[in-house]
Amino acid sequence: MRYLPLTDSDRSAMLDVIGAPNVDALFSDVPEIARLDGPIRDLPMHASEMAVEKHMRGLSKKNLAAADAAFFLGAGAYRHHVPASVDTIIQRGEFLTAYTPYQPEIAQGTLQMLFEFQSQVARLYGCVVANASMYDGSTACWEAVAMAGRVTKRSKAVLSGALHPHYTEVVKTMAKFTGDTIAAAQPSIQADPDNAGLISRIDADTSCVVVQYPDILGRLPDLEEIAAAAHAVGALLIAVNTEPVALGAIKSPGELGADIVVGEGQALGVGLQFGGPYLGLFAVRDKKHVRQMPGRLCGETVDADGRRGFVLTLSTREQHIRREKATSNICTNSGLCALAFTVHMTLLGEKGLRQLAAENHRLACIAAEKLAAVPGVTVLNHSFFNEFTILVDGDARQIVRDLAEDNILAGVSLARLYPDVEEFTRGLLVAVTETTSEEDIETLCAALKEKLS
Amino acid sequence: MRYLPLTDSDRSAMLDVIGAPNVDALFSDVPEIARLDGPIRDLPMHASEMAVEKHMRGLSKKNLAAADAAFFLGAGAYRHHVPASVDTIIQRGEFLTAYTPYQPEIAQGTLQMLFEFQSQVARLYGCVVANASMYDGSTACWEAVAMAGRVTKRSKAVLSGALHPHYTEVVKTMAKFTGDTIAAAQPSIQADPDNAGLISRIDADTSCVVVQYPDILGRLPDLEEIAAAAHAVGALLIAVNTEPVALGAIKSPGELGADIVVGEGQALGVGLQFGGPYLGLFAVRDKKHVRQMPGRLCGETVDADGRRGFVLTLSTREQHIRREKATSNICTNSGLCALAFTVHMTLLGEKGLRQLAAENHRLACIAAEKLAAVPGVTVLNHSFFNEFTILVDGDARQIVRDLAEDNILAGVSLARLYPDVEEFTRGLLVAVTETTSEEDIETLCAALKEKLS
Amino acid sequence: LEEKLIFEIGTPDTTGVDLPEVDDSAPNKLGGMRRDAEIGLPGLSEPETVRHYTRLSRQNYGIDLGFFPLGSCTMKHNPRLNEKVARMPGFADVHPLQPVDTVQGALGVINELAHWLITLTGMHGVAMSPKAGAHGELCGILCIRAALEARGDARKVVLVPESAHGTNPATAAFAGYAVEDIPANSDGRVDLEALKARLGPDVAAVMITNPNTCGLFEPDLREISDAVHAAGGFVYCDGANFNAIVGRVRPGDLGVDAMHINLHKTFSTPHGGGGPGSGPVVLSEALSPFGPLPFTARTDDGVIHLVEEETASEFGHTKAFGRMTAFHGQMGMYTRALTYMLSHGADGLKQVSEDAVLNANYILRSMEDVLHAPYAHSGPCMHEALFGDKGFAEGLSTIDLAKGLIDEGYHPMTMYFPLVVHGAMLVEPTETESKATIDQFITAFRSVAERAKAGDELLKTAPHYAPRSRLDETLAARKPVLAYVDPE
Amino acid sequence: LEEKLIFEIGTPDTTGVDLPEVDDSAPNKLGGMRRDAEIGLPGLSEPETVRHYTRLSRQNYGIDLGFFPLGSCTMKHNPRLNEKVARMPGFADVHPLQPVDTVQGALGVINELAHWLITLTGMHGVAMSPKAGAHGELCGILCIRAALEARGDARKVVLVPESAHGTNPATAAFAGYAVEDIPANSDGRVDLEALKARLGPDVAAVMITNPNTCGLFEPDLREISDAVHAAGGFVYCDGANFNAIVGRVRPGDLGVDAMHINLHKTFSTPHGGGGPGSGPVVLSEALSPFGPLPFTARTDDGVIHLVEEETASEFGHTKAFGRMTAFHGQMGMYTRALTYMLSHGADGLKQVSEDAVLNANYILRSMEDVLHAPYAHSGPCMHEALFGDKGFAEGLSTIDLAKGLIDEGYHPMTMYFPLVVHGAMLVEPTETESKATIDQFITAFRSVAERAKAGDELLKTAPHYAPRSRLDETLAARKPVLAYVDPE
Repeated sequence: MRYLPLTDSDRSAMLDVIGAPNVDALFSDVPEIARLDGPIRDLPMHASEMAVEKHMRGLSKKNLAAADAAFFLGAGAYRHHVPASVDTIIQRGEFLTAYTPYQPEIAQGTLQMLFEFQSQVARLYGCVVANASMYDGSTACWEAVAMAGRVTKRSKAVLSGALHPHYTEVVKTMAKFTGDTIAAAQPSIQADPDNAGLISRIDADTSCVVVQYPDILGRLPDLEEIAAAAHAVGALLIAVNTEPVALGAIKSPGELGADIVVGEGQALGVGLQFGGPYLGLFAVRDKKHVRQMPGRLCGETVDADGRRGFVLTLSTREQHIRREKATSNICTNSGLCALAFTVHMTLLGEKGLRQLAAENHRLACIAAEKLAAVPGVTVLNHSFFNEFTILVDGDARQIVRDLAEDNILAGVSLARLYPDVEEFTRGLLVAVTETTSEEDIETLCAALKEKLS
Repeated sequence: MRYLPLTDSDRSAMLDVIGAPNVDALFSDVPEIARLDGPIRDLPMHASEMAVEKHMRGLSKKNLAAADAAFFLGAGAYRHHVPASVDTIIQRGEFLTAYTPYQPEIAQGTLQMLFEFQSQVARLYGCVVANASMYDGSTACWEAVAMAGRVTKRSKAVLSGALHPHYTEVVKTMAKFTGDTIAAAQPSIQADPDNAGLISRIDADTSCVVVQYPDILGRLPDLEEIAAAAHAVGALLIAVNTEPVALGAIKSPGELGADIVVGEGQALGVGLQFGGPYLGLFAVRDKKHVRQMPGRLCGETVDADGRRGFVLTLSTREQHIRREKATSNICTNSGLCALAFTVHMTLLGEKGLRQLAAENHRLACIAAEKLAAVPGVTVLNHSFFNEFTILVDGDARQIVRDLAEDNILAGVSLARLYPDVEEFTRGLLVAVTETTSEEDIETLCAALKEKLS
Repeated sequence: LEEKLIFEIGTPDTTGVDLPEVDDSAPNKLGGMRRDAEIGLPGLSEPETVRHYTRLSRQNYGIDLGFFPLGSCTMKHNPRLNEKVARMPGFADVHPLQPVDTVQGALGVINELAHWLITLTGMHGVAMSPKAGAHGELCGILCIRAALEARGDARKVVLVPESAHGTNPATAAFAGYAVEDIPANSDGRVDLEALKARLGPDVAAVMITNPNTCGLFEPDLREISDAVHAAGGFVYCDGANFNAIVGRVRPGDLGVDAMHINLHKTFSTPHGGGGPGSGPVVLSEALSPFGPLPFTARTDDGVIHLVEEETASEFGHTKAFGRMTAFHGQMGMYTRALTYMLSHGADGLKQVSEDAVLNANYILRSMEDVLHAPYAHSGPCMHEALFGDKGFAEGLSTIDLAKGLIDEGYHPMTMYFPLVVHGAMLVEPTETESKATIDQFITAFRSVAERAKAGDELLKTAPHYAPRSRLDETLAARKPVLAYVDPE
Repeated sequence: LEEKLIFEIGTPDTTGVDLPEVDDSAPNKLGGMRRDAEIGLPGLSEPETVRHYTRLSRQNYGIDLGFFPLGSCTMKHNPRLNEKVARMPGFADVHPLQPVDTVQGALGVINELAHWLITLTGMHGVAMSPKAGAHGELCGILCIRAALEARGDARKVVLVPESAHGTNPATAAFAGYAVEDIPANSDGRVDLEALKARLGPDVAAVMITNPNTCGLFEPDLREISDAVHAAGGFVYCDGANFNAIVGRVRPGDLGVDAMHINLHKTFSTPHGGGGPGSGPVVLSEALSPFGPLPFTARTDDGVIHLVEEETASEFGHTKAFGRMTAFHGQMGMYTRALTYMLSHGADGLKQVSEDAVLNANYILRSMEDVLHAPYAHSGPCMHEALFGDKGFAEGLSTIDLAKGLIDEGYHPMTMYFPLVVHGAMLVEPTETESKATIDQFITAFRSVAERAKAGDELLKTAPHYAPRSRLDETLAARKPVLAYVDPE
């Protein structure tokens, strides 16, 4: 067994020291009923690295990788080019095989990186403090709702209809158990976000209003208006962002008045990975809310010799200290994904992020224009960043499946996200990033033209 | 430019310190005739990482990778499974981006690794000292011939006909300029190596006899007999090995009397890489010959505090000290390939190497047996390790090309190696390693059966 | 060894990528939301970036550098094959919402991993999506609550042993339960009689860890399960310590209803400095119907299926309590864990737990004459050895010994956990350490323990040979500086 | 920080791979050569192996860790994209003797790289196969010898400036030539008149380095070339310093006949602790016919072709002097170098040389008041700045300053080369260092230089903060221990 260093003679020598006749004796506490007499059946025996690699490669090849297709999927997970040096750094054993930095004297690498990460996220979101990351955007969204409840001592959350349906579902699921009231709605299929409708649902019991920006249909709601309405009744505005690259082109949620900003950070550094692991981002605009935040926080301090150093701090909020009185049961962050995000963001810098955002938007505008010219296709959005909704004359879901056979991954059909809503059948979300070539756009348009004619 | 950290304001500030009006002024020594007025024409401008990666991926995809074929090529380059941890280690920046260890205090990583490498190679070859590696097997072979000349003060080298023709060609090329006499021959197409013929060419002027083991046709010559004949006239026996895995199954050249053992180390850790970079191995059986060896040597010593440490040593043999009196003009070794070899060898250990060799031989025996059963195919060899020669009823070269269209890389035709020798037309070298599946063997046999019927 | 922050070395005008210049005059569809204000994000060229993070990495300790005997955390070797596989384009470069026909291999990984998890634990179903151990705990408790609600049973109490991980009570509280402690007996195990006495119609579940956090197997678990079931409750088992028994004992055989499995502990996915984790939850037949979507379950023909919203009714999985996360969970961790399982096989995994337990007992017996080992009399430990600070000189505590170990070149063991032992030190060697490494560690551990007992004052200021000396955690909490602020 | 040798921690019975047990009774076709004796190769499990080599790596210094101002070695950033590309299966997993139809992309890389090299240097052809710079030198000199022999000209002398790299005279000697020095003038350049005076019918070639090893451009190279050509000889240019002029000056315009190009210097392939290198040789029209196989040449239609033995006559390349190595050369380096060239483009490469030269001049002018700069008066330097040890206190030399720099966190500059300057220190910053890094280096360099002038005795025992203190090189050479010997 290539991962097991003990030799049989080591084992005997160790048993001698222990004073046990054999290894079975060490398992003497296991009751008869649970003792197995050999390896568990129905499972294969050990295999060489070569054999395992071959097996896994076989499974890998049964998938259509995005690089081998004209690719237009988004809906909360975006494909961007990740510089090769990002992966080199996250594969350094010192980062990859480190533990949570509870012993800060020998974990300054992870800690300083987290401090840089928190600072980057806070600035990107227009906030003052960000935590050291959550599981992903959807769970961060729920944690924000729960936090708003703690801050406002109210228990009704008003969710925009244009919040990612998986996020809505996660919030509703968790709220079932905590007893919070979740006022959710379906998205309205219209060119502009329905701010008025959302604002009309806010009342004096509302703890928070949750708005996605850009929203699930790719539209850009004016958060300022919603923030004013929320603040007027003492509620918090929670802004949700699933595409951090957008913030290189559009105003930050914090600037626009959001109190808590959460989101998915996968777009930078992490990659698609079939949905996980991803990277939950969580930040607050007002320092006074820090002690109600969930998750790990890294803070600056000094060591006994006066040198700057970093530690995990304010852990009195956390489960390993406060147990049942913690702000969340979360015990993990998404450390390695946070590292990937931070390295990618450092390579970009403000200049690169703005260039990247501009390039995404430029290509998306081209795609929207060309798609609008395809007979049978209507572009819904008035505003968008790198993703927008089109309506097709037909069942978008079936069209997506058909085009996939020609290696065109045309987008995410609204019916995939909302299987029960008849009126969404024609809707298709189309995302365009810097990895999309103009040739890919032509390919999609040509295929739709043929399909819809 | 992502690799260039200077900003325009940095550049101005630095020019101010230098006292130059602009960068052009720093190139004032360049004569008018050689001054270019802008970027060199006929070359593209800079490109993003994404664009370059795409271009290179396009070129990569125009090749048939061995993993996507039934693969039987050898002839001096062998495909083995390299554990994933080997590549992880050679990509550590501290190894990858280090320089030649001329400052040993901050290069113990490279130096200790080289000491381990030298020790492994010496033991594998049955020698006492190995150097820190050469460019590849073919250049190591020439260096051995040159060294034999220095040791014996004679200038006639007798080359076995069954030495890899590229190696023979390299030796002959270099000897043209040094004035050494090279007695080469063509391989005799017969079941056993022609030891008698080789021995008959040895005479009192002979500095060395060069024998490949296993030889180019895959046969296993009895080196002991040749060693005795060479030593009888005061010549050295140089053994050449192109497949180090074989030495897990067969006696080492040193044991059998070879004075200098050289070879290609690519099979362990390095991979195929279309022929390079590879790894020249070079060892001597007698310590008294050390000071005539070419190339870098790493030796053990102590530091000022008495701790064990390693340094490059005996550099008075080398060009940077001795200039025109050096033992060789070689200035580089194949450091990173040596690291890959050593890590792979350490993972194998003696047990793993023997298992690997046994598995190679087992599969090769199966292949030989099954091929022998194909009408129109004759297996030439009496003895082999993991590669052998077959004779087909037809033009082996054309058969290789035809089978490649069905993703079968059937082997190396002798005509590819010896384009001018009519009688080799029917010969095909077939190599089988642990990466060859029994299914691959069936595929090859079936295709040959069809082709030859 | 001080490395500046990127905010101190980078500028917003520097970038390590090559992208087209922004054309501010180009028309846009940003609907008036275009950003004008500066963000304040520093950039570095690629050489500077690589060097900055490479240097930072060297201030970290990791398994690749040395022994990491953290109790309850199972810091084992992370095979690089796993990393290679996770990066295959068919896994790394696929979108979670691609048409299912284009991701059959990815779904195959999930199903194959689910098969392994169910078979290794002897359970009925598995909820794959939880993102980490604590998320899995929550998932398990929510399954229990959903099952109870489905039968109209509004139980309010969850019993948790006092030695439990902090996540256990936090999870139960988060799920709306009152948490009550169960005491331990003098052997370091759950007090069976006290537990039985507390059971009743208000008890929804017992959360138990087996092997427990004292490193001991709970031999009465089957009897506990039977009693809990008889009282109408469910048994949640914290799977953090599964590495001690994987391949040798199936929790299903002990009556467990739900257990999360930390793929990053037992199945070698890397800890990565604090995540990402992955915490699939195996479920008994009684709980399986309530597992959240996406869910993986075995059908009568023995085949395992991935059930999503749209196929829930097709597979009869209509009672799912909801969704815990977007998409399908931690695919990148699944590929790594499955690669590890296939590498070891059923025989190798059995050897894993045997060697892990052997190493722990070896440490226990090699240390008990110098360090107080409160449960050494209880028989063999499982995969971790527990010690206390009894006998230390006045003024020296577990943390001083821990920091002393740093100077010896080791990551310290887990400190002050479990809470039931004063100055607890929990040492988990795992199966991937050699006898030579463990022997060296024992020598160092004994030496530092002797110094702690002798009152060596140097320990109070340890570490002396680390990138930093002791850091002022009080200052950090009193005046929190949580983000970089530009100098005036 | 002492890490044992694998021979001290591994055993022949341990292995880090999983392969079938050997069946000694199986029939074999080894023809009586079967090995019986033990080889004596220790094995380690995978975790032990990874840890051993990871720990060893941390005793190394590399560009990823800090500034590496080695003159004449061009230690620049190694982009990780290059590494990624080299590992693409179509490059890494193809055999050199596959049918050419199955490796069109690989041949395409060679041809594309050849096109770049020829165009950047303004030459006619290129021999791709030399394995390193010195191998390339040999190739170039052999081309010259072959060209001379082809016209029946048996010239015997090669002229080499005294400041040349050691490989130059070694190469010329290896190729059978008598080597004669050319003196330098007081500006640090070749003495044109002395050179011209020595030319004659016995001179086969002049080997020259431009920019030269004093870091200065040889403005008279064109005149030298013309004189050498007029005398019937050839001009070999050592391309080690090409980074100073790449994209700005084409050696072909200066009359050079042959020049090797160190892909690991100018084109960013990693040094790897001493190799592998790659040294293609660009050739003038006069020498191109003699280049060894495989050879790459431009045909009249502008297309570049790879010529091998079997296609040599088809392309009229029948005068090739032979073959320098098996197979096609350093493919793995070609992919990296081409990736780098495409990344920079013609504009970026011009910026490369400009920034490299700018950085070097900045160091020269920032240091000349504290360190003796023998050619500072000669005008701007090129990509490296040269200093001497004049003014050091008695008993302190360049090596002490170098080792002092190690304690400041830097790899030392090149020491005692070129030979023409006493206690030479050759500093090459390259273009991939930031101004901030260079400023910090200058501060440290100045401080150590001041200490050397002031006679600080601590320098004599430096380094004090490295993994080792000064190593006893004399002992190593006097009693060579070149392989591990098992203890009795």
